[in-house]
Amino acid sequence: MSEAGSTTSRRGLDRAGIARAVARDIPRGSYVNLGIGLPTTVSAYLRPQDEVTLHTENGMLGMGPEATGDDVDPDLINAGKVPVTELPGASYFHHADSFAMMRGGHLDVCVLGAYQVSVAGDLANWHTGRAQDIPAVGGAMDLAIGAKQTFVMMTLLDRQGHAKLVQACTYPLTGVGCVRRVYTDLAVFVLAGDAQAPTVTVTAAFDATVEELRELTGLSLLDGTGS
Amino acid sequence: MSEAGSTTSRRGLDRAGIARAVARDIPRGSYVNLGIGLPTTVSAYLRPQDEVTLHTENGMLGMGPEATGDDVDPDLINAGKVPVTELPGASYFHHADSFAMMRGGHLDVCVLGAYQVSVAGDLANWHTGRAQDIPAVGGAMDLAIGAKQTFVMMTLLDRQGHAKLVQACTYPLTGVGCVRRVYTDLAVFVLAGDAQAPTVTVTAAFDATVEELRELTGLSLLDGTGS
Amino acid sequence: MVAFVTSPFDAVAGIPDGATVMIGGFGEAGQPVALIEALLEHGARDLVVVNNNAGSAEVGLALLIAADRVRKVVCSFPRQSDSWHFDEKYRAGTIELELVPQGNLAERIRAAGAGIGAFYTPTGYGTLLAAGKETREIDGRHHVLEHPLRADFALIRAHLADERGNLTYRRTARNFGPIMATAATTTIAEVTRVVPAGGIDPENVVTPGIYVDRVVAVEPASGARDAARHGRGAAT
Amino acid sequence: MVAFVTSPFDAVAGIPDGATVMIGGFGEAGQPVALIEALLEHGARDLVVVNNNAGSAEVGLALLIAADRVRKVVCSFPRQSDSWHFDEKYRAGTIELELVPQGNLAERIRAAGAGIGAFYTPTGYGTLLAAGKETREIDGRHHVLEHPLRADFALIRAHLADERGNLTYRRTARNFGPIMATAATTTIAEVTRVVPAGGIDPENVVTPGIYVDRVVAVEPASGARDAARHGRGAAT
Repeated sequence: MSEAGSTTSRRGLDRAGIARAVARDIPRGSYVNLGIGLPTTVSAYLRPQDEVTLHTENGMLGMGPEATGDDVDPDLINAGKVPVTELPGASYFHHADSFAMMRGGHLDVCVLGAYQVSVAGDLANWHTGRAQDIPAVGGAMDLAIGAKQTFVMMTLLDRQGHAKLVQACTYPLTGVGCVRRVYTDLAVFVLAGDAQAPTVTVTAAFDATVEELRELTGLSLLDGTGS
Repeated sequence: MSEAGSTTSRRGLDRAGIARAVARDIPRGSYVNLGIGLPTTVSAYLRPQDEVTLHTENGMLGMGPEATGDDVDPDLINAGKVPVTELPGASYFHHADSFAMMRGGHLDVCVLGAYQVSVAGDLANWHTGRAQDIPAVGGAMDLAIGAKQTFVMMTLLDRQGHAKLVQACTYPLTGVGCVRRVYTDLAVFVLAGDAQAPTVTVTAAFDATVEELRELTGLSLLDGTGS
Repeated sequence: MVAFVTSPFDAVAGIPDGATVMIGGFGEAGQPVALIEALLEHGARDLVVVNNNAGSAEVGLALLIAADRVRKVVCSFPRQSDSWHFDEKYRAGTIELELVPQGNLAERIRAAGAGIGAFYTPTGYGTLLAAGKETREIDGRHHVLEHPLRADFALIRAHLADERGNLTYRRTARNFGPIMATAATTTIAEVTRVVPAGGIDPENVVTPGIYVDRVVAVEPASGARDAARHGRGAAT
Repeated sequence: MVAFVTSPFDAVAGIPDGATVMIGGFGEAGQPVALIEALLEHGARDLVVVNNNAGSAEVGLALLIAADRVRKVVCSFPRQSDSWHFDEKYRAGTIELELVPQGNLAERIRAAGAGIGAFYTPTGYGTLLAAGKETREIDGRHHVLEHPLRADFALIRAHLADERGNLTYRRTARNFGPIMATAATTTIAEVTRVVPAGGIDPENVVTPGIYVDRVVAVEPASGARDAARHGRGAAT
């Protein structure tokens, strides 16, 4: 990976590298919702020939890139409230129709950030649980359970060095058993099985061995890297 | 009433007379749904200055009169599948939005035909209950319970001479406790009270006395005719 | 992604025996006559058909019923003056009927598309059509629990499609098309015309392309074509 | 019937202390800034406000909160980089918060307008936001029972109104306006322009006039007016 080890102090993928890895796994022709924050950066790596249509839950399909200059229209923003543009063949709809689209299972892929993901696919990404923090959920709970596949993008370790892929989430949950794939700086994980017998397979590792990943996470990881 | 006794063999109002009586009681500016059959005829007696907007449950507000000649468009029909016209300021919407409008209590008045109406306002108008008859309900059950006020138009007596305003319906119900006013050839009835203590008040009588109406129906009718 | 096909026959390819098929239209307005004729030609049997009606005269759904392709009809208003094919099969006991109040039909279809597990509605409470259904009093009003209505395929008639599969409709022919498109695994639309992406103002799209799988252009609108033989049944 | 008034102050007349007021908008897109400013001037207190957010910077809803007019906010995303007025009241314990997942917020508003008594949704199952709520397994999936969300007044921002009260919106400023209009006893719309009946193509009406009680034209669109100070909070 060209982005791996691009700085001497870092190992694994940088943010752009993670975004590129996610973009590569989005099937051609998909309808996709990219969550606010890190997931938004995936759009930069989707090529026109991928024919991916972006949904923004505030009421639009066919969202284009961020707007600049005269293209900025305060009435045309994404879910992060950033001015965006409209592609040919776009459509607008109200919030109930927009969330019906999401909750009804019509989006192929949703990409979200996370505080933690459990081996059973539980997602925690909306609330630290700390009393002094003001909770805000937005569309996270709908996105987590609504898409055909939910991908998570995050660093594997938090600032204290603790793995964010865990046996069981300690942060308040966003959704139960909803995450299918986890893209991190050090590896891509595919979650399968069911709540009683979940499995986690490493399908790609970046500057790390599966054995190292087992140590970092303390989890029984299956090796699907083919190495 | 000019229409009363217009033929020597008939007493009370004719169909046009009943329609006119209903039209007079629809408040200015109302949004109204007229059921198929007899209720449809009410539209002929609504004047432009009444500013009544007609809803048809197959997806339109602002329905105009029946279409003729070149105005006939098979894509523009009413709930009875009769080609109609569009008035300025009309709008089209799909079936779920149309029934949401009705079921959400946004229509001011709905006018329906009936086999029977009970003193508690129960309505029977969709099914004879006879085994050989194919049942068909259409939007009747939604209309009955959805509008702010449901009016019924019918002859007071059936062909066998039995009153159709009854203590309790014997036909299968369309809705429970939903009818507010009953317009018939012989009288107008206002239903009030609740299921435990319903009251029926005669507010207008046509070629009939309240005492005669009591005999015809076998019901304890209050006299509100002011006569 | 939406596929554009050149014939109604190709459009209905792969509809298997036993499929649940939603068919748009309220009477003939919005009825996808070309797709129904193709389905007739195609030969699938034992179908469960969801439509507001049960066919009329000698067109569209009525012909599918006449040819004994339909095992069951889910509808609100089967009885029309010209629904003789359905009437005959029903009286002979060779077709099943699930009668659903029209608003519940629409809301159940919408619920399927919107991911709603079930909903409480006052419609039908205390009637035969709610017999045996779970009820609940909410804020002093009686409600009936109703469940989503899904389909394997939806056949609908729209007006314009753009290259992304976005659809518009004409007047009251809109009726069930937009909600059926959301409730089926595969949605197939016959349209009057296909325009380039951007040929429909994004503000005026009624069915976003995400809900549309196959599009076939058939001109002229079946409604217009059949205007001459358009009856006026006493029906809702 | 819709009433056309000449000032935002007249438009919000009669909103009493303690009213539940839905306010359209997602961030500033679709936020009825002129109506909110009029409500501020008008003086109603102890309001329950339903909005996606809890105000940002020094505009609209944020000012209503700053002026201690709001007892409770029902919203999905109160925390923004510039939601300092809400943050301060929340931390001081002088404002209540009912946090609702955004899809549940939209669907509950729609349910109120559509006469749905309650509905089951998978959203939020197993989370703090469903704590204490009734649940049910339907087709092997866990659901939470959610109830309609109604209001006494809805204040919304639309684009065009015609003389019958039909409304259109601009781009993503559509957001909550159409559903809030259906869920309030009295719906008040600020619009950019009023056109004659027929000035909006009946195919393109987004909110039919039946849902609109009062209209006031305010130019230019508040969104455009405020474009200069438009921040980019990390928020949904």
